[in-house]
Amino acid sequence: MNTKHSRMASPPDVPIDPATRLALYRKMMEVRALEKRAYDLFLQNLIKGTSHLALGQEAIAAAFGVAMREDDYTFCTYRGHAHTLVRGASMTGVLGELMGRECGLMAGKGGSMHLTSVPHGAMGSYAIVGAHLPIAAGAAWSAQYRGTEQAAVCFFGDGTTNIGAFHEALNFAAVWKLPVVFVCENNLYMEYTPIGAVTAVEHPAADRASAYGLEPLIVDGNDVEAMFKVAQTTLARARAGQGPSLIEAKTYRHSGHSRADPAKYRPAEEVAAWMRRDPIKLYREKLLQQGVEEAAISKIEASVAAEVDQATEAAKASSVPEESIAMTEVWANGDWSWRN
Amino acid sequence: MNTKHSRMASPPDVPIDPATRLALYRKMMEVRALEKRAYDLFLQNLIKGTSHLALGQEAIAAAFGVAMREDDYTFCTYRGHAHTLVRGASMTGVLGELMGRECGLMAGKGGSMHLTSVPHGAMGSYAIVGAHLPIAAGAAWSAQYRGTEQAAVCFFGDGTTNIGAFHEALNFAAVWKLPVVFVCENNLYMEYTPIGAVTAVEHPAADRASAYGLEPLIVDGNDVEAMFKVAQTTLARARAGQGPSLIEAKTYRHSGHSRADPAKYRPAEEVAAWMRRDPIKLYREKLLQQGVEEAAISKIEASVAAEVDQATEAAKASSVPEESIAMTEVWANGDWSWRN
Amino acid sequence: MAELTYRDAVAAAIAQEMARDPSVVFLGEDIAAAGGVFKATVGLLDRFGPTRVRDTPISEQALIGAAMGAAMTGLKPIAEIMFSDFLAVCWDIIANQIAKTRYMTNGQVTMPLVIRTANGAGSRFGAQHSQSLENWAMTVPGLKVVAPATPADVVGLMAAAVRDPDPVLFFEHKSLYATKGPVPEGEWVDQLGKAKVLRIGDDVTIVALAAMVPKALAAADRLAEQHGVTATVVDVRSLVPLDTQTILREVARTGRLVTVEENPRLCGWGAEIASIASQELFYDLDGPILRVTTPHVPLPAADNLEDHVIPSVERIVREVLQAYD
Amino acid sequence: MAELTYRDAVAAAIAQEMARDPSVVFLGEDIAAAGGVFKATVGLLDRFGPTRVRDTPISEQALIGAAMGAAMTGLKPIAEIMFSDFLAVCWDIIANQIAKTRYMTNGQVTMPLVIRTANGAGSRFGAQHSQSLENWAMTVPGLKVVAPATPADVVGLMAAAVRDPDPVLFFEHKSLYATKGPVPEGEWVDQLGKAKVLRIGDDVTIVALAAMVPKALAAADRLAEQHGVTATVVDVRSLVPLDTQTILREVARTGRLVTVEENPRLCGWGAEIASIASQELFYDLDGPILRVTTPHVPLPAADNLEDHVIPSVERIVREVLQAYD
Ligand SMILES: Cc1ncc(C[n+]2csc(CCOP(=O)(O)OP(=O)(O)O)c2C)c(N)n1
Ligand SMILES: Cc1ncc(C[n+]2csc(CCOP(=O)(O)OP(=O)(O)O)c2C)c(N)n1
Ligand SMILES: [Mg+2]
Ligand SMILES: [Mg+2]
Repeated sequence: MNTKHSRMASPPDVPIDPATRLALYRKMMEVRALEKRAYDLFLQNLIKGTSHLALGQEAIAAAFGVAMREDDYTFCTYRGHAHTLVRGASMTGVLGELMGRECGLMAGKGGSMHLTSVPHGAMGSYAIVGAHLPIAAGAAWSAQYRGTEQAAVCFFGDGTTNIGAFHEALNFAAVWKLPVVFVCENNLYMEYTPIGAVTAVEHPAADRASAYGLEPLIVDGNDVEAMFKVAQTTLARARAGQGPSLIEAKTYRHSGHSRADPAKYRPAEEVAAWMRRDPIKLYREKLLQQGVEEAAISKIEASVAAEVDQATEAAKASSVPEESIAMTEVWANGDWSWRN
Repeated sequence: MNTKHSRMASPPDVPIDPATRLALYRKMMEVRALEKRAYDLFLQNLIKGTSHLALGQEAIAAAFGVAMREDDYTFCTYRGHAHTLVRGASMTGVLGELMGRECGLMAGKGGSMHLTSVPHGAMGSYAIVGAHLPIAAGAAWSAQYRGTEQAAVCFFGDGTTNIGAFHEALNFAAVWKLPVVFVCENNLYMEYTPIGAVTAVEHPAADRASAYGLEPLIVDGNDVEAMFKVAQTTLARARAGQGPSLIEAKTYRHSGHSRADPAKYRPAEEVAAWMRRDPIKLYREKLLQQGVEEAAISKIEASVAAEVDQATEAAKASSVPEESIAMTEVWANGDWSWRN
Repeated sequence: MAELTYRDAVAAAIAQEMARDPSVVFLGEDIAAAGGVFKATVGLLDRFGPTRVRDTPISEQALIGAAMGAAMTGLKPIAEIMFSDFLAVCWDIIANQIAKTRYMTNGQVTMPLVIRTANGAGSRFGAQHSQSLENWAMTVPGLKVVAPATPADVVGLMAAAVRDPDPVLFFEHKSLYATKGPVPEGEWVDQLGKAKVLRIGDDVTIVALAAMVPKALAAADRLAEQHGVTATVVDVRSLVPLDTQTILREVARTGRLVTVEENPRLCGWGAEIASIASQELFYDLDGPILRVTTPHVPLPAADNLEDHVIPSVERIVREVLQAYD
Repeated sequence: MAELTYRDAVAAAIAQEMARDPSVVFLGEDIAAAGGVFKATVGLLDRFGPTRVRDTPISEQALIGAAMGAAMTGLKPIAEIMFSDFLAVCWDIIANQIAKTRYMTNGQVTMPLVIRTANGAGSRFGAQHSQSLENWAMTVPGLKVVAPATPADVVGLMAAAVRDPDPVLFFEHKSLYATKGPVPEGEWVDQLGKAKVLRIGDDVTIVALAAMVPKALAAADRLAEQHGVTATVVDVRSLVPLDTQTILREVARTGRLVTVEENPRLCGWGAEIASIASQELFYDLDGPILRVTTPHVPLPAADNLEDHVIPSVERIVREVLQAYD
C-alpha cells in the first residue's frame, strides 16, 4: 500500500501509549455496540425511516475521535452515527434521535441522517452526497481566519469522489491552504454498485490527490493504530498551516448500505475475507499480544454494553417530541413565520 | 512541454499536405477577421449585450475545424464564435446573431454567447461555466450507442477546470469510454484572475488528467500544426473506441475577457511576449519558409476580407427579428403555451 | 385491467417504451443491477441489456448532462434522479440548459427526454429526502411537469412523456410506490396536460396532486358524510401544460376552490392556480380561495412531526369547513 | 444625503458592515482584485485586505459551501454569485444545506450569511444571464429574500441582511446598477420584512419589486395623467419575510391588486401574493387580481425581443386598463 508521507508534517514515530490504545479500543466498541443496537431497534420497529450503519468501519471514526482536539470540527454523512458518537455525543442523544424522541440530539427534527452535536464539535451529518466537503472547508477557513489552530475533519465515502462538490472543495481547500482533513472511507461500494464500475481510477480518492497538489495517502482503515497515526500527522499538518490532506482509508461495511439493503450483490468470499479483518477483532488480538490484560479489555466491553443498555432504556423512556416543535427553529429567533 | 502520447492512437507522422496547410491558415484568418469585425461593430454600437472574442486563440478552433468530420459534434462556450465558424456556419449568420438580426443563426434569440448551427454540427455555445462538458459527453454517448464513429469535441477555458461539472464529465466519459475530446484552452486567465491564483496545480487540465486515467496532453495552442496533429490523434482515438482525451492547449487572448474588459490586470511584458507568438503571424512565416507562395497567402487574406465585408453588409441589411418570434420555439410544436 | 403497484407500474411503463423504440435508453444511479433503491426498475437490465440500461457514478450533473447531449443527437433518454431533493445538484443542467436550449437555438435543437424522480414525504427520511419540488420545475419555462397519483397514470403519463419531444420532469411519489391499482392491458398511453375529475360535487372544488389526491378524496368523502358538503375533486396530474379548462370549469361550477399541496406554502403550484382563478373567475367565485399546504418549514424526521406538518385528511376537512362556514 | 449609484451603494454597504464587524468577510469570483464584473465591489480589497476580501476559483459550490461552514463557526460571510442564473450550480448548498441546517439541528446551528447576486434582464445577455429568480429562493423555507430597488435600500437592506442571524439572498438588479439616488449619511441600517408605499392612490394597488418598481411608478403616473386612474404603488423589497400587513392594507383600501413581476409567470412571487389576497381579502376586492409578468418563456437576447417580453410601462398601463375597464 502506498503510504507516502513526504509532504506531511513529520509523523510522530513515538509508540502509542497504553491509555490511548485502550481509548481507541473503547471508541471502536462504543460505535460497534451503538450500531448493533440501532440495528436491533430497527427490527423492533422502534426506528423508522432509514439508517446507515458503520459496522466494520469503526476504526476510522474511533482513531479520529481520539486524535482530534476538543474544539476541532467534524463533518460527516448519513453514515455518521460513528463520527458523531466518537466526539462525545451521548448514546442516548444518538439513539433518541434515531427513534424520534424528545431526548434525541435534535429532538427528532433531523433524524438518523443528520446527527449533529455542536457542543462536541460534531457540526452535522449531511445526506446529499458531496455537499459537506465545501462546508467543512468553510469551517476550516473560519478557523484559519480566527487563528485558532482548529482543524476540520470531513468523512465521506468512495462514491462521493465522483461528484462535483468533491473536486471543488479539494481544489478550494488546497489553494487557500485550509486546515481540513478529508477522509474517504473506501468501503468498495457506492450503495449497491462496486466503486470500480463507476470510477476511472483504482483508488478513488488517492488517485485524485495529485490533481490538487496533494500526496496520495492510502491507509488500512481497519487498522486503528495506522488510522490514528495518519490522523495525528494530517491534523498536525492542518494546524501548522500546511493545508489540507486527503486520506483514503480502505475498509468494508459488514451490513448493507442502509436498512433496506440485504447486500446480496457482494461476493460471499469478499464478505468473509473482510469479516476476518474486522477492525475490532484485529485490535483485540493485537492488544492481547502486546500484553494488555484481557480483564482491562473485558472491562471496557462490559462498560460499553452497560452504557448502550442504559441509553436504550433512556431513549425508550423519552417521550415523542411535542408536535409544536415542528414549527420552531426555522429562524434564529426560534420562529418559523414568513410574514407579518 | 509534456506531450506524451503513450496511450493515444498512433499519431499520424505523415507531413501535413499543402492543401490542408492552407485550409488551416484560412480558418485562422476567418476567425481573426470575424472577431475583429465583431469588435468594430461593438464600437459602432451595432452589437449590444456582451461578447467574448477569440483573438489570439484562433489556432485551436481552426485546427479542429479542419480535422473534424462533417458529422462530428462541437460544444463550446460563450467564447464560441470561432468554434462555430470553423464548422462551416456562415459569417452572416454569426455576425447577424451578434447584432440581433433576423439573419442570425438563431434569429437573435440566443445572442453572442449561444451560437449554434446544428446543420454544421455546432451543437451550441454554453454560457454557464462547465455545463457543456457533460452535455458533450452525452452526444458522444449517443454516437457510441448508435455506432456512428462520430466524435464530440468540447472546448472550454482554464478556469473551467475548477468547477464540479468538469470533474463529473471527465470521470463519466472515461468510465463509459466515450468518443469525446475535451479541449482546455488555457489562456492563463479566468476572467480577470490569473489561473494560478485559484488552481492547486500548475497545468489546470493536464495535471488533472491522471485523476481520470488519462494521459496529460499539453500542446502549444498557438502552433496550428501541433494542434492539428493532436486533434487528429485524439479524434482517431475516439473513433477507435478508446475513449476520451483531455488536451491542454496553451494560448493567450489578445483582448480582454469580454467587451467590458480593457484587461489592465495583465503585465505588459506578458502581453507583448504573447503578441510576438500570434498564431497567425507565426504560421504565415512558417508557410513562407516552407515555400508557400506569398500570393497564395494573400489570396486567402483578400478572400476572407471580402467575405467578412460581405457578411457585415448582409447582416446590417437584415432586419431586426419580428417581435412575435420571442413567443415561439419553447416547445417542439413551435408554441410557448403552458396551458389550454 | 391488470392490478399493478405504482412501483411496478414504473418498470412496466419504461419497458413498454423501450420495447417499442430502440432510441429509448435509461440511466441513473443503482437503477440497473440493483433495480433502483425503490425497486421501481427491477428487471429492466435483464430485459434490455447494459447498453440501454446503465448505472452511473454519483454524478448527477454528468448523468443529466449526458441525457441532454443524447437527446440532442437522436436518443430519447430517461434519466433517474434518485430523490427529487437531488435535483438541486444538477439544477443548472435542468433549468438553464435543458429547458432553454430549444428556445435559444430558435428550434434547432429538440430535447426529448424524461427525468424521473422520487418525490415527497411520508417516509421519515428527513428534510433532505422528502421534499415536494414540483414547483421548482414549474418556475422554469421550457420544462413540462407531471406527477401521477395512480399506477395507471404512471404508465400512461410515462409513455406520453417518453413520446413527447420536449423535456418532461416526472415526479413519482415515494409514499405511493406500494399502492395498487388497475392498469389497462396492452399498450397504454395517456396525454400530458389533462387533469382528471375524480369525483363530482356542488359545493367546492378541491384540486390536488400526487399523494394529496387520495387524501383529497378521503376528505371529500368525509365532508359529504359528516358535514353535508359535496366536493368535486380534480387530480391536476400535469402542472405544465396545465389543464386550466378543466380546473376553471369545475371551480366556476362549484364557486369555490381549495388547493391541497404537499409543498411548503410559498410559490407552490396552488398559488399559480389560485392566481389564475382569482383573475379569470373573479365574478364566479362565491368565497375565498383556500390553500392547504405544508407550512413553510423544512421537513422534520420524526414520524409524529412529519405527520403533523403534511396535510392530513383531518386538516383538509377542518380547513375547508373553517373557510366556508 | 449623499447621491450614490446603486452600484456604488453595494460597495458602500459592504464597507460599512466590514468596518463595523471584523467577523464579516467577503468572497466571490473576481470580486477582489478586479472589483467585480459589475464594478460593484471596487475598493474593498484595498481597504480590508486579502484575508477579508477573497477571490475564489470558479467553484460556486465550494464558495457557497465555504460561506456556510464559516457562518456556522463564527464568521458572517457575504458571498457573491456573479449572476443569479448561476445559483443553479450551487442550488443544493443553498436550498438543501444552508436553508435547512438550523431547523434540522433544532437550532444548534446559526447561519448568518448573505448571498448577493446580480439578477434580472435588460442587458441583452440572453437566457442564461438575465433571469429574475427571486421565486426560486422564495420556494425554500429557511431563506430570507430581499431585492432592493434604490441605492438607499441597497445600503439599508444589505446592512440589515449582514446583521441578520439567518441566511439572506440579496438580489441586486443589473439594470439598476447605473441608477442614482440619495442615501442617508452615516451608518444606515434598514429592516428586513418591510414593504414601502411609494405613492398613494385610490383605484388600484400596484405591487412591484426591483427593476419593476420604477416602471410601476411610471405606469402609475401615466394612469393618473392620461386615464384618471390613481394607483398606490408598493415596493415589496423583502419577499421573505413578507410584509403582508402593508400590502393587504393597501389592497383592501383600493379594492384592487396588480402585481408587476419580471419573472416568467408560473409560480412567481406575485402568485403567492395573489393567493394570499384572494383568500384573506376576498370580500374587500372590487375586481379580479391581475398579474403582469414576463410571459413563461426563456429570455431572448436581441434587444427588441428582450424589450418585448419584459413588462414595460406601456404594458402595465394597458393591462391595468383592460382588467379594470
Ligand atoms: C447527490 C446524491 N446522489 C445520490 C444520493 C443517494 N445516495 C446516498 S448514499 C449513496 C452512496 C454513497 O456511497 P459512498 O460515498 O461510497 O458512501 P457509503 O454509503 O459507502 O459510506 C448514494 C448514491 C445522495 N444522497 N446524494
Ligand atoms: C458557473 C459560472 N460561474 C461564473 C461564470 C462567469 N464567468 C464567465 S466566463 C468566466 C471565466 C472563465 O474562464 P475560462 O474557463 O478560463 O475561460 P475563458 O473565458 O478564459 O475562455 C467566468 C468566471 C459563469 N459564466 N458560470
Ligand atoms: Mg462506499
Ligand atoms: Mg481562461
